[in-house]
Amino acid sequence: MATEQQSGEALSESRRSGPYASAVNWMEALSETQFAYLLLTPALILLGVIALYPLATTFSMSLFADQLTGSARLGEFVGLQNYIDLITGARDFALPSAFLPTFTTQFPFVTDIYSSALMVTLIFTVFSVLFETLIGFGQALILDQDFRGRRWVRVAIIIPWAVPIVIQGMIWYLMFQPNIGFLVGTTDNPALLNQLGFIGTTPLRDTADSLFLIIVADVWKTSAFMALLILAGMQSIDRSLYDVAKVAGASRWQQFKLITFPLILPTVLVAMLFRTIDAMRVYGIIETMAGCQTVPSLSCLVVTTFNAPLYGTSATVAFITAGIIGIVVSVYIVNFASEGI
Amino acid sequence: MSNESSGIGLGSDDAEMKRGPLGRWVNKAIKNPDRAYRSMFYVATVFFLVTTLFPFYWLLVIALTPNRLISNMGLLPKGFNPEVFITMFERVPFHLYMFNSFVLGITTTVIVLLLASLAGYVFGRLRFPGKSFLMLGILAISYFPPAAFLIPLFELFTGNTAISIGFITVSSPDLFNTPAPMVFPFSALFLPLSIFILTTFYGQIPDGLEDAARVEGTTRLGALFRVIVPLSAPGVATAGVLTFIAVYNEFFFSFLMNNGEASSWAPIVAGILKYQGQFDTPYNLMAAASIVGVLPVAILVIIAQERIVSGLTAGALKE
Amino acid sequence: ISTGGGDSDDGGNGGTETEADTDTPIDTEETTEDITIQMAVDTRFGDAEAEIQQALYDAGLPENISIEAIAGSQVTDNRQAQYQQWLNGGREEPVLLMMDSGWTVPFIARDQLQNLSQSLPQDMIDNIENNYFGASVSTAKGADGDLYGQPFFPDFPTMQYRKDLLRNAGYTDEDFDTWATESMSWEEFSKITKEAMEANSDIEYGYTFQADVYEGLSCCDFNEFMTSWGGAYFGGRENLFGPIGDRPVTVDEEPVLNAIRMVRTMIHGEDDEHALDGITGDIAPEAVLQWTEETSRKPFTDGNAIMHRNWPYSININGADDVFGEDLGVMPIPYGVTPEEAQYEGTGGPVAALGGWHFTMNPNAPDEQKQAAVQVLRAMQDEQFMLDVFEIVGWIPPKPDLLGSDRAREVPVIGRYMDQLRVAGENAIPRPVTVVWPQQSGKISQEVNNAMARDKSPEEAMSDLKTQLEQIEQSAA
Amino acid sequence: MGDVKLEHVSKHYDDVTAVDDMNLDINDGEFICLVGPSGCGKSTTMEMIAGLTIPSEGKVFIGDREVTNLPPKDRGVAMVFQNIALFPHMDVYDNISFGLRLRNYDKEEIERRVNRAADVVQLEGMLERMPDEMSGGQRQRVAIARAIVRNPGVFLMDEPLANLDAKLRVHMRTELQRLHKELDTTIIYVTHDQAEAMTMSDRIAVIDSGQLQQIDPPLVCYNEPANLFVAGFIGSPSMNFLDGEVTEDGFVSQNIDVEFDPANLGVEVGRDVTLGIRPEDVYLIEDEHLVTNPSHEIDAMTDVLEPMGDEIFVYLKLEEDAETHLDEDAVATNDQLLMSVAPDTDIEEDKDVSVLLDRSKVHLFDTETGKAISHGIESGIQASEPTGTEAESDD
Amino acid sequence: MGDVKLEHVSKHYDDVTAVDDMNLDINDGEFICLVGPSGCGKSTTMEMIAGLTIPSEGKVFIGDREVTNLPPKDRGVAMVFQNIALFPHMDVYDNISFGLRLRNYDKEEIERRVNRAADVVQLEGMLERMPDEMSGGQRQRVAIARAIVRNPGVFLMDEPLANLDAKLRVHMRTELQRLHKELDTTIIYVTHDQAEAMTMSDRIAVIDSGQLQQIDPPLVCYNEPANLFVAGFIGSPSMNFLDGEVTEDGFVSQNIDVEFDPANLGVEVGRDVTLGIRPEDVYLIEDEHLVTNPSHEIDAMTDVLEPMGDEIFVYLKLEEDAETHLDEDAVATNDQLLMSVAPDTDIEEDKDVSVLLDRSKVHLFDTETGKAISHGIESGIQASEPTGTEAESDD
Ligand SMILES: Nc1ncnc2c1ncn2[C@@H]1O[C@H](COP(=O)(O)OP(=O)(O)OP(=O)(O)O)[C@@H](O)[C@H]1O
Ligand SMILES: Nc1ncnc2c1ncn2[C@@H]1O[C@H](COP(=O)(O)OP(=O)(O)OP(=O)(O)O)[C@@H](O)[C@H]1O
Ligand SMILES: [Mg+2]
Ligand SMILES: [Mg+2]
Repeated sequence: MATEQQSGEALSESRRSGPYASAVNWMEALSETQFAYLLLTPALILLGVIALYPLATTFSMSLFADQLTGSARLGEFVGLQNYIDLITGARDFALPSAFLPTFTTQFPFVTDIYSSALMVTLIFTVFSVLFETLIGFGQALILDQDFRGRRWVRVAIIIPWAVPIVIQGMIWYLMFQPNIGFLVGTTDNPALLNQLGFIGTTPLRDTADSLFLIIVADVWKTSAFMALLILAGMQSIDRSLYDVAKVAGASRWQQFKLITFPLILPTVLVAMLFRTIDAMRVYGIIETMAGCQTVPSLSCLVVTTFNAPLYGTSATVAFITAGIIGIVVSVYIVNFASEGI
Repeated sequence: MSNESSGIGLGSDDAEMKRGPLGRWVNKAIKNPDRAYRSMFYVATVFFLVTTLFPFYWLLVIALTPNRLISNMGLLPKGFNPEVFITMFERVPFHLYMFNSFVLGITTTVIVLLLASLAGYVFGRLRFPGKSFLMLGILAISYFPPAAFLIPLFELFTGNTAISIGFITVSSPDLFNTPAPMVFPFSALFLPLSIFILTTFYGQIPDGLEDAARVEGTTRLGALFRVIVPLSAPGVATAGVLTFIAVYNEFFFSFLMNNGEASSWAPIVAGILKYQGQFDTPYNLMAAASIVGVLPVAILVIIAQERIVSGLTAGALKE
Repeated sequence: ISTGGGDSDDGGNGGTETEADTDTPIDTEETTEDITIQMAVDTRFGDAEAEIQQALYDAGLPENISIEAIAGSQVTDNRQAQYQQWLNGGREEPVLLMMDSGWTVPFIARDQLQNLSQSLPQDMIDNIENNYFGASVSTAKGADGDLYGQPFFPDFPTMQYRKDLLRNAGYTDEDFDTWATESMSWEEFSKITKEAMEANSDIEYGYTFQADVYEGLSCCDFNEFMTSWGGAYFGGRENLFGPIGDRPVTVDEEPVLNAIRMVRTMIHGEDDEHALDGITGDIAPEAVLQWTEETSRKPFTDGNAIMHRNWPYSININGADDVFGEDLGVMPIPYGVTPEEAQYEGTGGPVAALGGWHFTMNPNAPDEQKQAAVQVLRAMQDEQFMLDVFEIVGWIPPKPDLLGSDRAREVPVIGRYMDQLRVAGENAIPRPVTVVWPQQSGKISQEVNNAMARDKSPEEAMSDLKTQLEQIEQSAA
Repeated sequence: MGDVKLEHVSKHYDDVTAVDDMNLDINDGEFICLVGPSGCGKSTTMEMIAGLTIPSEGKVFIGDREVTNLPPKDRGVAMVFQNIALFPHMDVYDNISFGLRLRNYDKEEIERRVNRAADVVQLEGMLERMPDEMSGGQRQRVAIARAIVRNPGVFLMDEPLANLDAKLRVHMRTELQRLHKELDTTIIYVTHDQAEAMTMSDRIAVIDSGQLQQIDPPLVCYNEPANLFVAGFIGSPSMNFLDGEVTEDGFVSQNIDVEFDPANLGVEVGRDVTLGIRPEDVYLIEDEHLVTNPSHEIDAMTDVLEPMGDEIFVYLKLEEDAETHLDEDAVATNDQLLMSVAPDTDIEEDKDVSVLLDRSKVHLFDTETGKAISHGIESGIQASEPTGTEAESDD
Repeated sequence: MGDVKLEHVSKHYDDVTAVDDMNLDINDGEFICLVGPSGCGKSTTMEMIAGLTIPSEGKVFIGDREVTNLPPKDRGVAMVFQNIALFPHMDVYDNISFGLRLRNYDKEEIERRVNRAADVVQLEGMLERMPDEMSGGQRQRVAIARAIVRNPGVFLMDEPLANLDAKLRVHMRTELQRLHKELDTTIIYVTHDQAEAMTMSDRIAVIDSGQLQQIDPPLVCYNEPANLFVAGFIGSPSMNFLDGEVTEDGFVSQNIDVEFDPANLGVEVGRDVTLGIRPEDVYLIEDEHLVTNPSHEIDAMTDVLEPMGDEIFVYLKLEEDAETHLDEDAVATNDQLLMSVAPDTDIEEDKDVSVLLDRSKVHLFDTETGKAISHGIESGIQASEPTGTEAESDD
């Protein structure tokens, strides 16, 4: 080959000099650890300035009392008093609903499960993430197939994710608005959903009904998120593995169980992890459909107190919320660890 | 290998799909479970199509019904008012808001994909001390409700944060009404998700391919962008689409970082809310605006989907 | 870097900006240079910006001053949060802020607005104090009695009804004329509504109003019911704006309970466990519990209801020729007890909740901007300007006198109902806005809605509410 | 049970015909090797038998059942894939036991079988490794083990030993043969290793450009190739070809003539023919005593010598200025001849030598059609029809 | 420029030592074959030279420069990977031109080179195919082309021809040799094909369990293996081994004795030794005339015959009841002997025969250490030290 370019490669190598080349060489010479940290630097700087610094500031805000009059944003330094008040319920009066539930020893271990932000948030999270995952899975399985018109089906399935929350809220709000939407009727003239007992005739003022509808609305929109990610995971699987499995005698279900599923599990876990975090912070759809007063989520408390403006309380709620999410997420982390990510 | 039987499903007896009365069909279904599977597949497809598209249809119904008549709605629009799609532009320069959102979305997506690619490569393919700690730390940022960032970021971007270096005190620049106070927070807030997505995808690319690229003469970064990223196209495209859509529709931050005017880089949701009066809500205009607003995303998805759905690793390795 | 904590001197303002001087006098000389001032307004103002600017010039605004309308979000909470950040962050723009009368007070309490009493010429202040709707002015005042905002327009709800339907029930134009200025009692109202429902069996709803869990219930709909029965949240008008912690919480008193009982009767019928004697039941749909302004208006506009309580904006819609035209009747909100029978001073009678917007001034703005802003405020005090705005946007002039003017009556549709509006305005009751109102409002709407929906008995709901309100009062005392 | 039949099977890709009207009839229990140049359609044929690729035309039968459209899992085949394709998320044990677990074998049975298979492929002690912790050959052995733990009617093996060293390959070869005997299954085997094809198979199917050229027992393919392609393909190094013409006296070409009576062989005078002779059938004149039916002496000059250990390949130039083609691509290189001699032969490069051909090993082919005319001249084995089955697809 | 040196290089994985204290000194322009059993560390060695794996210990030099920690791109190596590793998202053209594009060659130059490389690997007309539209062999050829378009100092080729058919392999072999000569680059080549190793390489490096056993020219490895392992590994089928003892009379074992004078060979009486003899050095008594230095006659019985076309492998039983081991794993199978005879030999299974060994081809090894004691008995080539370079790592 290429006898004429005897020195071709050497030549081009020497041609590459100058600052760019030396930067490249410097980077290539770094150890794996150094290189890793170098590549992480941009992300860490961005996160540091835009996320860590504000969080630190907010945290310090959480150590001060609320101040409603005068030009100061915050009152006196109170240390951890805000945290103590919130956890003991002493601050519940300032919130749209109780923060933590009152625990009992009997199932379901709390009194009136809809009356506290934590329970409302957890219920929302469990059901929305569960159904989104299942439905997202189903949708991804369909999108993974080769059939005529699948590009349009794909767009159709993904498009709910593209709807702004305000509009998502409007769509469902109107659908369940007596005398406007047709999905809710009156006591005399109940609609199907009323008859089936899913919802009452004024669902958007009732915490349980609203929660149910908000979950439905969220599942509608966010399943696409799951579907997209899971689909991407499926698409990344080497198709020849299926050939092997087929010849080995695997049925479709077995192919799914033994190949597709384990191989997309990391992706699914990431998707579920972030969905869980997002669900734990649900706010927009609540605000636009039923209002924070009716369906008080943890983020609702943050935003309402923020707008009140009870900055100290708001910052404290935000940090406790993050802590609660952290606890929930650790369930995943344990799984992640076992998946070796 | 065997392109023909791609996917885990669907044999390839396309031609046989539409023939025969029910009885024959059932008979065949029993003999050929593929058939039963196929019909299940179609039922599921139709189900998902109906459930996802119905709310859109409802949106269209609302858009086409003159606002006055939006009451006691059925499944069909009351009245037919396609002019709403013109009115919506007359009332609010919606195209400008769309443009703003689009620019914000694209910029953020580019930043996020770039930074997340680097981080995803590091987390997915390198081993180094502190890795788990950093990953957990980055993840923890997304635990916080966005409101927790609002005040400090507002001050940072409106020139109210002073940084003292020795004797010199530098005040942060006033970036209110520019894209910056949106792009940076969005980038930071959506970064963790993309990092995690890309970490899993990059981690799955066989080492052999990176090796081949490096022997051919790429640097580690070169291998990342020439081989690993293209091969993770489904993951990258997905992360991109997710980020773009999230930014495109973001409102929580953006409404505080500008004064809501199209000329101040306010995004699409600000535009939609502009239709709203204090009490009166022109649902039809808002519906029309959201339909129009969703279109660019649909187009984007159509473009990106070729990447999202492209099993690329086939034929790469013998192992 | 200041983290915004600490004592009140340091402020939360990030420490870089000097304490805004909210009460220094402003040079009120006309500026001569060309100057544009930014005004944070709403979309309706924004849409009519050119016409309003012209009206301002007509009212004597020097031509070298032009306005730039920043039409913020109409979602009032968003606007509030936005202003909050802007003012807190010491932004210089916009100079003038259009503020909901419902949340001007907290801004005043946080020293975030220019003290107009101190910085405006006395004649302007006097004009506001003496000639504007008193209720409106009261929502623009600080605890010190100084004025921090200039009312731009007030808003008071009325009861709208369908004359054509009531005629079917035997009522005549004569009755309608009476009702226009002489409020009727809730007993009578419910009876008439019931009659009309029976006479018009194809009409689905009798009386429609707003009772969703939202600010509108606590500030307005329920405030009206309650006050018209002689009740109050904090014992009488004088306590509306404080003193927080030192005023009684009176939501568990009989007039308040009666108001709830009345609504329960209207919705659930006279058989309801907590029905109110004398009120005819089953005239309001359960849906009101989930309705806000627009959702409740839709059925009425659609011809599906007889009575409808709403803000004046809807008069323009419902009174349009292609809707009900002259068949739209308007009357003040009915009353529960007369003022004389009322437990607290200033309650009872045909009350109307007070809405409306003020213009306030950003104290951080540069002097020349403020100076120009004063000129704008002065032009806004011009009566012709008020009437112009009434014509352009439909915003009611802030001076009661103008409501009777010929020009006002000539305004299409709403001009027909000036008398009713004047009565409403004279009986307007502001919401009790204080710095803790945002917290209290949520609790009130929640509990009231619960009681109306029969989730709780009125007594239970109100005593729960009382506890919560007292806690909030105490916390800020 | 395990007979496999392809009837007029073709596979077209967009622009390529991978398999072209293939007819193949494999008996139950037979060991068939598919050989042919790279890209000739071997893997595609295998995939069609396995059901991974649906033929564009034609039918596939396994054990009397038409399976053309049957999914792979119902065909009772096990396959070793050319690209190995181990499951990256399973360790060796799980990879091997995959097929058994699918069929719900009980745990001990699985363990027993896996251990045995691991033993056969010499992977004991590596059962807990993940595929990416193994060498290429080890992976390939896992793939083999994954196929042989099962008990299917038909084994399909696509170059299963490509990455194994010679010793292991011989070992595996024996093991596969044992397996074949024990289980009495049909084995269809793709290999590029002539020794493998020769020693293991009952019959060899030679494929070229998607078309079956010949399917016959190994020695028949070797000794009586049906056409030029097979002759050139089977045997390594490959047969020498010389283009020439039939005259009254026999074969005449540029440098070499071989006498025979055309009538005897039933070939018309004047026909263009190609003569084929394998390197081991070319002898130095000194070794004439070893040849029962020697040809004329041929003068040549040694060119390159390739000592292989157990033999030496000698490239002979028939003309002074002949170029050396170490690679035997050109079907006929009239000026060159490859000879193999014993390793202790006294021979040097660039020396004049005399050689002769074993006439009984001379093959004649029709130059135009490539079809064999005769194998061996004097003793007169006639063209392949009587013994070999020439594939009909040859045109 | 292109000399490659490994100094005490080791590579440990968690529980495996893939390469163990390897010392390798490869001259510029040399063609080295690495051979060894599957999993012995060949690929790992290559990867360490390429810079893809960082050695756990030791240093790597390329052309006088220490490159142990240098990134691959700066080492000037091109590699054909055992697992092929085509970029699946690029068509053949882009795959082949990848390295050139990285170096900003101009378009025409790239095109010229790619076309030429495609020509060499016979992939003309397939440049627009995607990897998943190609056969296994075609993919492998793309991988070869990708390496040879470049002009590196060192070529690393890990079984580059494993999936090619015999003819193509021969062709590629020649092309690679031509390339080697033309470019004068160092080529390090892993192969399992003995013929390849024998014909192509200047030296063969034999590796076992991560340790270098011998690095010598092919014929030295073949004729003078440094130890039992090399003797058994090089040559296919492999050498026969017989365990025995040195007595006054020479070698004595269960079934075969070979006379020699221990003193002559410098080996003490009583030492346990293993005798090695290649199949082609075992002769039927009829062929005694071919052997200059024959041993005693040995009685045996033919067992299995394996006709290979150009030779026949004959398995001989030395004892009546000896089991047949067709696979030659066991280092010494004292009761069996493999012989290769000419294809036209008149021989049948299960017949008594007499055979003899060519004593000049008899190898003696120390049974315990495996080290060679002597190659050839009478003519007395002494142990390998004088000619071959035995790797020191052998213990
Ligand atoms: N990542 C790894 N983790 C653990 N062991 C490994 C890893 N990679 C390779 N090995 C082991 O190292 C040894 C050497 O592997 P290498 O790939 O170098 O073998 P090889 O000589 O190329 O074999 P083959 O001829 O089969 O390709 C093998 O035993 C293998 O199992
Ligand atoms: N998906 C495909 N699209 C287009 N052509 C293809 C495809 N798959 C295979 N081919 C072509 O079909 C022909 C036969 O391929 P096949 O894999 O059967 O060859 P093979 O005989 O197995 O070759 P090898 O010995 O190189 O593995 C080849 O020319 C190949 O390029
Ligand atoms: Mg193949
Ligand atoms: Mg290897």
